[in-house]
This record gives sequence, C-alpha cells and structure tokens, in this order.
Amino acid sequence: MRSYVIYVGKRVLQFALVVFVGISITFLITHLTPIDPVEHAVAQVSTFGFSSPESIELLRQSLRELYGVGDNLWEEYLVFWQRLATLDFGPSLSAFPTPVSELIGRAIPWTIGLLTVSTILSWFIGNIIGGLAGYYSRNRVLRIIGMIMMGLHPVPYYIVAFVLLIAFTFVLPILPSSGGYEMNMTPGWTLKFIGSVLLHSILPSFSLILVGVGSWFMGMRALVSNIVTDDYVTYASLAGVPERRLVTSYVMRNAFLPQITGLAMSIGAIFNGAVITEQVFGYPGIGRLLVEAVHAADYSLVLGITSIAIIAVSAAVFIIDIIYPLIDPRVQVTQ
Amino acid sequence: MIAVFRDLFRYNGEFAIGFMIMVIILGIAAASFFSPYEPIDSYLVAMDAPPSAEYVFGTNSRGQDIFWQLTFAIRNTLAFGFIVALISRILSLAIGLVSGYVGGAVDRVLMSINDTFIVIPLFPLLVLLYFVLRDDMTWFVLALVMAGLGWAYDARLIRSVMISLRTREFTNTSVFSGMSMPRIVTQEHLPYVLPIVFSTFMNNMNWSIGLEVTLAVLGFTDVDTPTIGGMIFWANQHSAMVSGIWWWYFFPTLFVTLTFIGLFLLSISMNEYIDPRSRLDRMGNS
Amino acid sequence: MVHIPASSVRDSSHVLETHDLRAYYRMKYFGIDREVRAVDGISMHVRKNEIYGIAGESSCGKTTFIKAIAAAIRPPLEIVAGHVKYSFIKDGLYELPAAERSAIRWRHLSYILQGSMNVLNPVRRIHKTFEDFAFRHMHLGRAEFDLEVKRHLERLRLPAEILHAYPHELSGGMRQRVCIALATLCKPEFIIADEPTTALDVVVQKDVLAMIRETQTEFGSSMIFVTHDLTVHANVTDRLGIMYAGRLVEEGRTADVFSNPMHPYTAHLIASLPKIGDTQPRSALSGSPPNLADPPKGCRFHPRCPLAMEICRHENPALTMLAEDHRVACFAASTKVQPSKDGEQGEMKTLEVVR
Amino acid sequence: MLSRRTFMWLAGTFLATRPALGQVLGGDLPRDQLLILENPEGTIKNAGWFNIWAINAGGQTTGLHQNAMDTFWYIDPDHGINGVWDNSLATEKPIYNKDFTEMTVKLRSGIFWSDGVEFTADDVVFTIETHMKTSGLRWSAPVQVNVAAIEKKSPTEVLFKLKKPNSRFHALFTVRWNAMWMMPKHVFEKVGDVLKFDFNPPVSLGAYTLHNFDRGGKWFIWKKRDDWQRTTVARYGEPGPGYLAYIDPGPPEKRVIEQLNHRLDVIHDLSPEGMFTLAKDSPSSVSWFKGFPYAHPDPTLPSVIFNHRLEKFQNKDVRWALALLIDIKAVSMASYRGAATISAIGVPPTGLYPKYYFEPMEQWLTGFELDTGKRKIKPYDPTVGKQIADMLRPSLKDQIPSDPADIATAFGRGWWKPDPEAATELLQRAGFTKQGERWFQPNGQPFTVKVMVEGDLRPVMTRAGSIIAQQWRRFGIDANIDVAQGTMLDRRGVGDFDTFIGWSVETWGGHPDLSFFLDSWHSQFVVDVGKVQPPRNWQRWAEPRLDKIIEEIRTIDFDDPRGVELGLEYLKLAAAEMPIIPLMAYNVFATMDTTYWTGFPSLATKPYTNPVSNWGNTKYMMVNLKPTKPAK
Repeated sequence: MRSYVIYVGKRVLQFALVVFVGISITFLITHLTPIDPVEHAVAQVSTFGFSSPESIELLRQSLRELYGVGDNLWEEYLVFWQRLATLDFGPSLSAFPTPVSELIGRAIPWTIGLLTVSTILSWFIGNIIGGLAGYYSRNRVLRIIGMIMMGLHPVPYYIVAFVLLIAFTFVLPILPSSGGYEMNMTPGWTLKFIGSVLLHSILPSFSLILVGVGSWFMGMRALVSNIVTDDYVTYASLAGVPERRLVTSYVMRNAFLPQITGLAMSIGAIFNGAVITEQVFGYPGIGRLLVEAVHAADYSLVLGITSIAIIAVSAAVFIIDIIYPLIDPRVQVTQ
Repeated sequence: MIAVFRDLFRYNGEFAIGFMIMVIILGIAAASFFSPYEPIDSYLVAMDAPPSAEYVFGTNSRGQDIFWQLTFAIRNTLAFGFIVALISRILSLAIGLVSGYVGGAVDRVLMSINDTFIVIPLFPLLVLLYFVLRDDMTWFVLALVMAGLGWAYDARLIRSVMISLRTREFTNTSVFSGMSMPRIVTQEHLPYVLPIVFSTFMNNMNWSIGLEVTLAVLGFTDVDTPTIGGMIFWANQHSAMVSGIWWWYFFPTLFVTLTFIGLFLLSISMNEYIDPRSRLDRMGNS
Repeated sequence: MVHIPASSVRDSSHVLETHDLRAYYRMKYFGIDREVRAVDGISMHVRKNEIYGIAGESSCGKTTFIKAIAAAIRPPLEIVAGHVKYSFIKDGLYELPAAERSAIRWRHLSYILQGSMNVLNPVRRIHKTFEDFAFRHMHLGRAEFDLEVKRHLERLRLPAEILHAYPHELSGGMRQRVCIALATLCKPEFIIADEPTTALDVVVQKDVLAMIRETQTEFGSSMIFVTHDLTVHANVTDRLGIMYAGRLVEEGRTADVFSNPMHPYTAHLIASLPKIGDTQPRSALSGSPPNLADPPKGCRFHPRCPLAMEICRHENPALTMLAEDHRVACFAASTKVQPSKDGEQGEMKTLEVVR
Repeated sequence: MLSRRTFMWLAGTFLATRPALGQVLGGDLPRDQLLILENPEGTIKNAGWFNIWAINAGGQTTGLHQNAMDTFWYIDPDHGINGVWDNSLATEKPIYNKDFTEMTVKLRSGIFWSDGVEFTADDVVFTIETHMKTSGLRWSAPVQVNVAAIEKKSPTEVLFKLKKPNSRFHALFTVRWNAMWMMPKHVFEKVGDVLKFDFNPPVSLGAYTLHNFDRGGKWFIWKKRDDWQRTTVARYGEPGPGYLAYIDPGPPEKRVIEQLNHRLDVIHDLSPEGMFTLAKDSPSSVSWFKGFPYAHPDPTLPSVIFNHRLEKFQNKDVRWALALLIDIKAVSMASYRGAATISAIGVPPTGLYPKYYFEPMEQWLTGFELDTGKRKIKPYDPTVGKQIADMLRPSLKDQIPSDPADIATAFGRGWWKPDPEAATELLQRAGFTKQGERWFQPNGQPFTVKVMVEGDLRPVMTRAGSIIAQQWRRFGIDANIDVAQGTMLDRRGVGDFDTFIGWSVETWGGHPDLSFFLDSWHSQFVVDVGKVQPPRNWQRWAEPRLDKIIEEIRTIDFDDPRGVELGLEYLKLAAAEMPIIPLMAYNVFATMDTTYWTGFPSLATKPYTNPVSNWGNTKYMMVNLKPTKPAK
C-alpha cells in the first residue's frame, strides 16, 4: 500500500508537469500566429461596408486597446495562468466580449455526447468482434467481417462520412443532413427533443463507429491470435475448460487489458473535437469552434479549448496509470 | 534472402497477394515518371469524361486525366506516409528501447517528454505551423513535422514491451549465459519487437495519410503537389460528388485502400516470418 | 467414479497404446503441399501405474507426439494415420465425439506443462483456475468442492493461502507444485507431463520430482514424462523411450537403457552426460537434426551416425525387441533388426491391438 | 447521380409511410409560411449576441441586419423597386450646405420599434452621440472622424455638423450591403457599457422580430411583425413570408442536397458545378439569369492585383505583358466554367454600370493603342464575350443567348487578346531577358510570380489563380499559386504578396458614383509594405493623375453628372497603366427554390434587387414574395 502511495505521488507530479509544459508550449505557439485578431475585426467592418481609410486607422487603434493585445508576451503568459487557476480563459477575441468559457460550455456537451457514445460503442463492438475473429480464426462469417474491416479501416474518414451523407440525405433522403436537433425546437428534457437529438446523431455517430471499429477490431484480433497460442490458453483448453469460459475469462479478459489504455486515451482525446464530423454533418461541437478560433487568431479561445484537451488527455493517461495496477494483477506498482 | 522471398511467396498467401498489390501500386507510382502531363497543369483533356478506353479512370472537372493525376498522387502520398512512418519509427524505437532498458531517471525524463508530445493537440498545431511556414509547408516539411509529432504513443508501447521482455525468464537465462546486451536485444528481443514496429508502421502511415486528407479537405496543405488529399480537395472545389463525377473520389479512395490492404498483408506475413512461434507453426520444425 | 486402487501397482495392462501414429504438419498454398513429418509411425504403450519417459533433442517430435496423444491437434497439424487408445475409453481417442473427448479431459487425462509462469491465467486467482478445471468433474457443491481442494493441497503439503493468490505472486517452484496439485485433483488415470521441471532450479527441481513421484504412487496414475534432461529420466521414469527425428529409436526399462544403450544415438546422449571428475569436453555429434519436411531416406540418423552402413542409407530399421522390454531400431545393434515395411515401425507381435 | 432515380423509386414505399421531410424541418412552423435562407456566415459562434454595433461579437447576416435594422437610405446594386435610390427612414435625399460641412436629414414619421416605441430624431441623436463618446463600436471611427455635433431640429429632422467638408458623408447611412444602423434609444440608454451589451432579444426596426434561435448558432427564425405596417418596407406592401429562417446549411454539396429536398429556399452561393446540378435536376430552382450563367454578378471586380511596392511590378510594361499572357476564355472556363461576366476595365460589369461606363468605353477601347517598343498594337478584342458564348453553345444549346445585347450582359463584352509576342516585346523593353525557357528580371533574378489565393474559402478565385499561374508558367515565368487560406486578409493588409486574386474595386452597382472605392485609392493613404494598408488600395498604386480625379470627385455632389465623366477618365487611365488586371464580376450563384415562394428578383422580369441573401437590401425581396400555392 505504501509503495502504491509513492507510485501515485510520482504520477501526480508527472501529470502536473506534463500539463504545465503542454499548455505552455501551446501558449507560445498560438501567440506565434501571423494572424492579427484586430485585423480580422477590422476586415469584418470594411469588407462589405463603406469605409474611409482615416476611420479604419482610428478603428484599429481603439480595437487594439479594447482587446488588450500586443502587450508584453510574458505578462500575458502570467495573466493566463492566473486566470486558468479559476478556469477563466478571458474574453474571446472573435466574439468579444463573450467569455471563452461560455463559448466552450455551449459547444462541449454536443462533443462529449456524440464522441463518448461513439467511442465506447466502437470500442465494445470492435473488441468483441475482433476478439471472436481472433479466436475463431477459421469462422467464415468472421473472416468476411475481417476482410470488410481490413478494407474499411484505411478509407479516409472524410470519404466515409461524405459517402454516408450522400447516401442517406441525397440518394435516399431519410436522415437529417445538418445540425444537432430540429430547427425551431427548444432544448429541454422532452421526449420530442431527445428523439430529435438521437435522430440527428445517427449519421455522425454511425460514421465514427464505422471507422472507429476498424482499428479496435484489428488490434484486438491481433492480440487475441497471440493470446490463443499462449500456454495458459492451451493448457485450459487441454483441460477441457468450457469454451465460453475459455473465451471470456482466459482470452478476452487478457486481451482487453491493453485495450483499456487505448480507450482511456481515446476518451481523453474527445476534447479535441471531431473536426471533419462536425464539418460534414454540420454537427455542433468543439472541433469547429477550434478551427474557427485558429482562423480568427482568437488565441484566448484556442488556448481555452486546447488547455481542456491537454488536461483531459493527461488526466486519461494519469487515471490509467493509477488504475492499471488495480485491474491488471501483473503490473507491479514499483516499475 | 532470395530463398526466403521465394518461400514466402510460395507458401504464404498473404505475402503473395500483398506483394502483388504493392507491385501494382508501386508500378502506378512509378508510371508518374512517364506522365505525358505536368501534374499541376489543368485543362489539358476533355472535362468530366467518365472512365473509358481512352481515359481509364476518367477525367476531372479541371481537364486532367485522373489516371495520370493518380500516379503522382500515389507517389507523393506513399512517399509522404513512408517518410513520416520511417522517421517516427526510428524515434519511437530509440526512445522506447532506451527508456525501457535503462529505466530509472532516464525513463522518467523520457516519458515526461513523451507524454507531453501525447497531450499536445496536433490539429491546431499543424494549422498554425501552416500559417507560419506558408509556402515552405511543402508535403516534405509536413512529413517531417508529422514524424516529429507522431512517435510518442508508439514509444510508450515499445517501452512497455521492453519492460516485459526485460523481466522474462529467457532474458535472465541469456544474461547468465554471458550473452552481451546488444546480442540479447537483436537475437532474443527483436523478434518480439519487430512485429510491433511493423504494425505501428502501418498504423502510423494510415494515420499520417488520413491526417493529410483531413488537412487537405480543410485546405491546409500544399494543393500544388498532387496527393490523395489534394485530389479530394480539388474534387470538393468542384462539388464533384453532387455533380456525379464519382470517379474523381472513387479511384483515389480505392488506391489508398488497396495500398493499405497490400501493406497490411505484407506486414502480417512478415510478422509470421519473424515471430518465432508462428514461424514454427508454419514451417513445422517442432 | 472409478478409482484405481493403489494395490494395482505394477499391473501390466496398458493404459495407453499408440499404433503406427503419424502426425504431420500439412500446409497447402496454391496447390503446393508441404508436409512436415513430426511424428512418423510411433507404436508404443504405457502400462498401468508406470512413468514412461520420452527423451530426445529439441525438435525431435516429442511435443508433437504429446499433442497427438492428448488430442491437442490444431491445423496445420493433422493425424495422418494410426491409433491412440486409452483404457478408459471404449473406442480410440480420435473416434470419440468432441463432446465426450472434452468430458474425459482432467477427469481421466490431465497434464502438467512446462513453463509454470505461463500456464496459469495471469489475471485469474488460483482457486478460480481450480474451479474452471475441475469443478464440473467433481460433482460436489461449491463448499464441498472448496473443502476438497483444500484437503488436496494439504495432502500435497501446500498452504491453502495460495488459492487466493495470482500466479505471478508465487515462486516458480510453487507454481509448478500448484500445477501438479491441479493435475492430480481429480485423480486421473493418466497424466501427461511435458518438461515439468525444466525451468526450475536444481533444488526446486528435486522437490518437484519427488512430489510427482509421490502423487503418482499415491493416486496410482500412469504418466508420460517428457524431458530432454536424461538425469531427470534417470530419477523418475520406469521406462524410457528415445526419439529421433519423429521416430522412436530405442525403448526399454530406464535402468537398462542407461546401462546398456543399444542405439548409437542413445549411446551418444548418455555418453555426453556430465560426470563428476570430467576434465575433457564431451565430443559433440556432428551435423544437426534432419529437416523433417525432407527427411533423409533410410535410417534418419545415418548422416550423423558413426556406425552407418550401406543398408542404413536405404532401409528404415524396424523397432525390434532385442532384450526383455528393450526395443531398438538400428541395423548396427543386431542382425535381428529388419527393414520395416512401408516405413512402418515396430514389431506387431509386441503389440496387442485392442479393437 | 446516376442511380438517384432508381433509389428514389425503391425508397418510395418507405417514404410513403412517413411524413414528408419538408414538413419535419421547421418543427412547428407551417412550411408554407416559412422562407428558409442560407446565412453565409455559417455557424454563429456567439449566437445569443444581437448588438450589431459591437464589432466581431455576434452574427450580422442572421436576418438581423436584413430584417431588424434600418437606416436613412438604400442604394440598390441592381434596379430597385422604385428606382435605385430608396428613402428608407429619411423622407428625402441628404441636404448638404454649399461647402458640404452640414447635412440635414428629414425623417419619416409613423415608424415604430417592435416594442411599440416610436422612432424619432432622438434615436438618431442618441446613436450618433453614443458613437462619438464610445470608441470601438462598428461606426465609432467614421463618426468621430467626421461629426463635430448633431442637432435635433424637430422630431423628424436632424442636422449633422461636420468637422471638415465631406460630400459623401451620407454614404455612412446609405445601405449598399450595410450602413450605420439606428439604435433604439429607449433600450440602449439604460445600458452601462454599450460594448458589453448583448441586445438579446433585439428590438427591431424592420418588419420582422426574432422568434427563436439556436444557441449553437445554426439557425435564426424571425417572425413577421403584427404591426409590419409601421415599418419602412410597408410602402411596398406586406412582406410575404410569415417566418424567415436563416440557417447554416453547410458546404456547397449540402446546399444542393438541401434545395433538392426543398429544405432550403434561398442559397447564397454555390460552386459552378453545384449550380449546374441544380439547374439540371431541380426544376423548381430559379436564378438571376434565366439560364446560363445563372449567377448574380456582385458589384465587385475580381482582378489580378499587383503589389506595386515590388520593383518587378513597377513598370507598366511588365503589368501589361502579364495581362497579354492571360487567355480570359480559359480563365472563365476554369473559374466559372464559362459562367463569368468578364470585364476589361476597372469597374464591375454589373447593375447599371454597362449603361454608365461600358457602352461609352467600348469605342475608346477598340481604338486603344499600346506601344510595345517595337510597334503599336490594338490589344482589345471586342468579341471575346461572344466567343465564350459560341464556345459554350454546342454543349448548352439554347441556354446560351444569341442576342448580342444579352450576350454582353451575361458574358461581358471584350477583353485583351492573348499576345505572347507583344508580351515578349514589352518585357524586353522593361529590361527582362529570356534565357533558355525561363525569363529573368533586369537584376538577373529569375522572374517569379506568386499568385496568392484564398483556397477553400473562395474556390472560384482559387481556380482562376491556378489557371492564370499556369498560363504565365507556359510562357517561361516561374509562376505558382500561393494558397493563403486563413491568412489572406493579413497578408493583403501588410502587402506580403506578389499578386493576388481578389478585388480592390467595389461599387454601388446601381449608382454611378465611384467614391465607394476610388476615394481610398488616393496616394495620401498609401503606406509602406509591412504597415497595414487601409482598404481598398491593396495594390498601393500611387498615381498623381488619379489623385487629381479623386480630388475633383470630392468637391462635386453625389448625383453630379460630372461624376460619370471623371469615372471615365479613371477608367482610361487604369486601362493604360494596368495597375490591376480586371478579370470579371464576382458572380454569386444565388439560387432560389420556387416550391413554396415566387417573386424572387431576376434579370429578365424582376431586377428589383439583389437576391444574394446576406445583403441588407434583401428586405425588399420579402415584400415581393408570394406563396406559390395560395393559402387554403
């Protein structure tokens, strides 16, 4: 127990260090962008409307003051950490003066909802079918599934999503093509709203699962086909241990363990959003917010989103490190 | 070596099919050197012609022959994926091995660096680098950048395999029998590590090519160099899907997929050749 | 439940018989066949309550032979010809439907395998493994079963606490003892032990061997004991068979084989055993074991044999009874040894094929 | 798609069992009272923000500035319902004093805010004074630069006192795309910091009020006011749609799909190929031109814009040589698939400009001579528009007009003949040399030209840039496109480019006054590379002869006929000097579905306004729309 406490302590330190370095690097990079948020605001005013050069110059000055950009980088960095301590990322520069946290708060439930469900579903489906395919390597149906997976896995996600979109909104228009829920609905815990959210999430989640299942399938099948030749499986099958028990407790159980790490990482990575999914299906979420923020040089918003992502991924690594010795008896905490 | 190749080709169906697919793919890539057209020139042939005897893969809305475009695209994309995978494999293997073997403080430092690379969000980083580097962000530079960012996860994997190998009994046996460490690594451990390197090589290529397509679709790559992503970019610019020019998407997708199937088959057959257990099963020396 | 009384020690009836057993690895790719004859015509038997040892270099076919008698055949390994017959089944092993074959396992036929580190499920506590392996054969309630397991461990002088441990928490020797306990829990008629002591250090090895011997005597089981280590055979086995390149080349009472090896290969193996006071390095046999995909014609040992004669290059010597309970397959050993027909090995007379 | 019909047939039974999707979209809204329009701003990041006076805070074209805002005057980019000029909140045109230091505005009475408060001069005074004392509002800067004081003369009359003479001050309140909107005093006077006020829900001065919106910013629904008679558009009748939905339908492919499924009535813009698909597969879709080239030409002028601060482009011979290397027919095909309206001169061929400028210029252009150093050539080919029409006719048949006047409107008139020989002579006169297959600058460096384009954000411009670079490359110039997706604005501003495809010319469309863009081309505003150039002289062209023209325009009245004469002088100067290479109008493929609504503006029958859904003047479209099927 004592060694476990020391182990956890070390991991906490490592977690803090990684978060700190990761966010600092991102801070530096986002401030290196050649895009000027003030120029973007100015362009928004001058692109279509009537404007005289004199007034544009005046506008530029007043915006620079208002946004507080162009200060000392070091000071900005210190202010950033002070704010982060209270989870305040300051005002967005591309939706001034709305706080970054408000923008993120609006987008993130969609991202979490869609990606958690599709990540976990693809993990289960991929691993279970992959495990069976690895164990019953001569089963014809599983072999065919394996071939489909092998063919589907390398298809670029954009193509998969796009083909699904065309298939179910154009060729056979039975599913909505855009949005998180039906237009003119008011979000709430009503059956109608939830039904609409589910209907709108079918295509995005299906596309993610279709692509996600492939890599879990391939990984699990490879793991299982290795484990099947391991001595303890051979021994148990020689001992006539019933097949169901053999597959579940001997083969799958052992193969699942490394996959849990993968699952945790994928769930941590959720907070990066799914840019292409959101783009193709017009689904609300944090990925698009991030792309737009990068485009508009809204570094407050970029940093807000990436900080959350960094913390989430580090936390996933951390939690897995902490939990793994408890779920896998082989891992000794001293290592 | 030739005998090994001959045996693999004869006795290993995966190898034979994978090899033939890769020969076709590489043949197509090599054909780019004989292309009658410059890859970036447009409006050279009829527009929007479906696949036919004259244009096997059809032509696109930019008046380019898709077959010849594809030869360049496959060449560049393969080279891209290969460079990313190769460099990042070298990094992850080196760091994973050192970390796993040396352990202690070195391991902790390396893994902290490693974890930092894992958590830094890739996408905004790539887009910002694209903004900063602009024209200099050629596919080669992009490949270097992605190689620099794509090694961390697999280094962790290799490290964990190393740790488990280090504690295996045969390692101790070899140590006690006086084998030198490099020899233990190359003779005893490499057979366990190489299949991982091969399969992560594949996954890494898959990842980098997928990311290249993503960036291209969003317009953040050098669209003057034809790649698979670049072809999809231009097809989108011309709304090819709703205009019914499906062949503009279909052939690039088909060949990306075929490439991976080919590589996958090769890698599993190589694994079987390298992995002592399955080799024994196959060659029946027991 | 059939218990074999301890009084039936040295009963001469056969528990296991194989007749012309051939197990080949067969691979087919694009119509080209490749055949590895890992077990090529072995006829032997194991008597009730005896420990039968099998020795030979690595890749001589020992493991394949065990797989064949244990019905652990997975493609590409195939049983090409021959029979395996156990006294506790009416028909041959391979004539039995899969379900019945499965029912025999552990109840009548159990195993102790090499590599105790890896034969126990690393993520399962020991008592769970006992349950998985034996519960359904014991026809006991959960509590009675647990009691029975504990009693069994006690009998083998193992602490009951190990039941709650994970395999990696036990030492190598302890794990191997657990395996022996596991294999003997149902008091099976037949135990197959494949290199059970190989990875253990010498002191532990000695204890484990003693334990195997003890339990075997106590429960009256018969056993096939495979190891490449001849000193172990000398300590444990009643009879010994020497395998070379997929064939049995010599078989006899262990003491006889050691004192009077008749096959040049056996003689070489015994001669190369280290002896106290040795100063000279042992002479090594030249050459390496043959490729079983393309074995030499005639006696498979002839390319390496110091006594090879012309006939050895063309004809395969039959395993011939040359002394009491002592069979040899070597033309040089005696003129009584005749070429075997169609490569078949062994004298039919010595076998009573039960059909 | 080929199989679409088959699939539709197969899907028939399935679809019969469920309600038509058209009814599903829009929720509880009756589809036959709802007009669905594309908002090209896409998804609005900060959807709950309706304070349009704060910059960069929320959406503008979510229906907000089209249907909830109002100001004094509108100038239509096309013909207008009742002439190009419309007095909206004002009752007459601006009244200046003699030296343009005062402007009087007479206001309409009987106009009410949607919360029932009447609009008066107090609102105007409040709006101006708020902008005078608050920096950082959208129109703070022009107000602070120009206005010395504002006086309320009566509830329906205000007087602006200006800091210095300005004959175009009214442009600030004259909507082309937008203009300075009036604030509701009774709402904003209670607000502490105007910059931090979200104005949610907005109080509307237009005929619609906010009904509902998506917090995620994908749709905004506006409802017709019960008292729509008390708004300015009521002069033209009752707005047709009971509800307006401004949505983000996604990329061009999805807009096509949505309109085919009748879930998007007005598409803002498409790729040319998407437009052709709709023209082919969607019988209910209509556009500005009845047939090819369909699009509405925006009053902007996509051109090749040189960076005059770079030595290699300072010689007009070089600029002319590059112009003579462009084959505009190929550019038209590559960028718009022929659906472009070309222009050889420095104003866009849209709205009423053919009448004001293109017809008068035609003869001059035909006679225009260019000295190549070796000889004189007449570079203008008046038949290029007709050639494009002839080139397209075999494949598009009777969609292509044959009447010369129609061809000129649709495809433009003439352009410069490709003349590599003359280009060679011009370059050689400029000291450039050709060695082998490549051209070198006088300083010995290879002649490289980067063509900056915006990538995915402006596909058609990217396509034009790509083909122009190819044409130059063929001639031995090291030319390539330079995709500046996301950074174009910044690089354009600081002059970090060789050339780019974009526009520095933008006009009123319906009114011949050129000050909208030309005033900013005065050399007084040109800054060095590295500093940000104010809009719109991105080329940083400084030319004393042009300055004289601009200075004279400043002294004459907006409607003075002398303005057109000065405009023609500018055009001749620009043709001779070639500061930018004008290419064509920015054609916008606005496409309207007539399944539920008719009466959309179109060139042949109803050119009353611009159908492009993000323009402020599309409010005039609403009063012209009628349900296709009369209400039961």
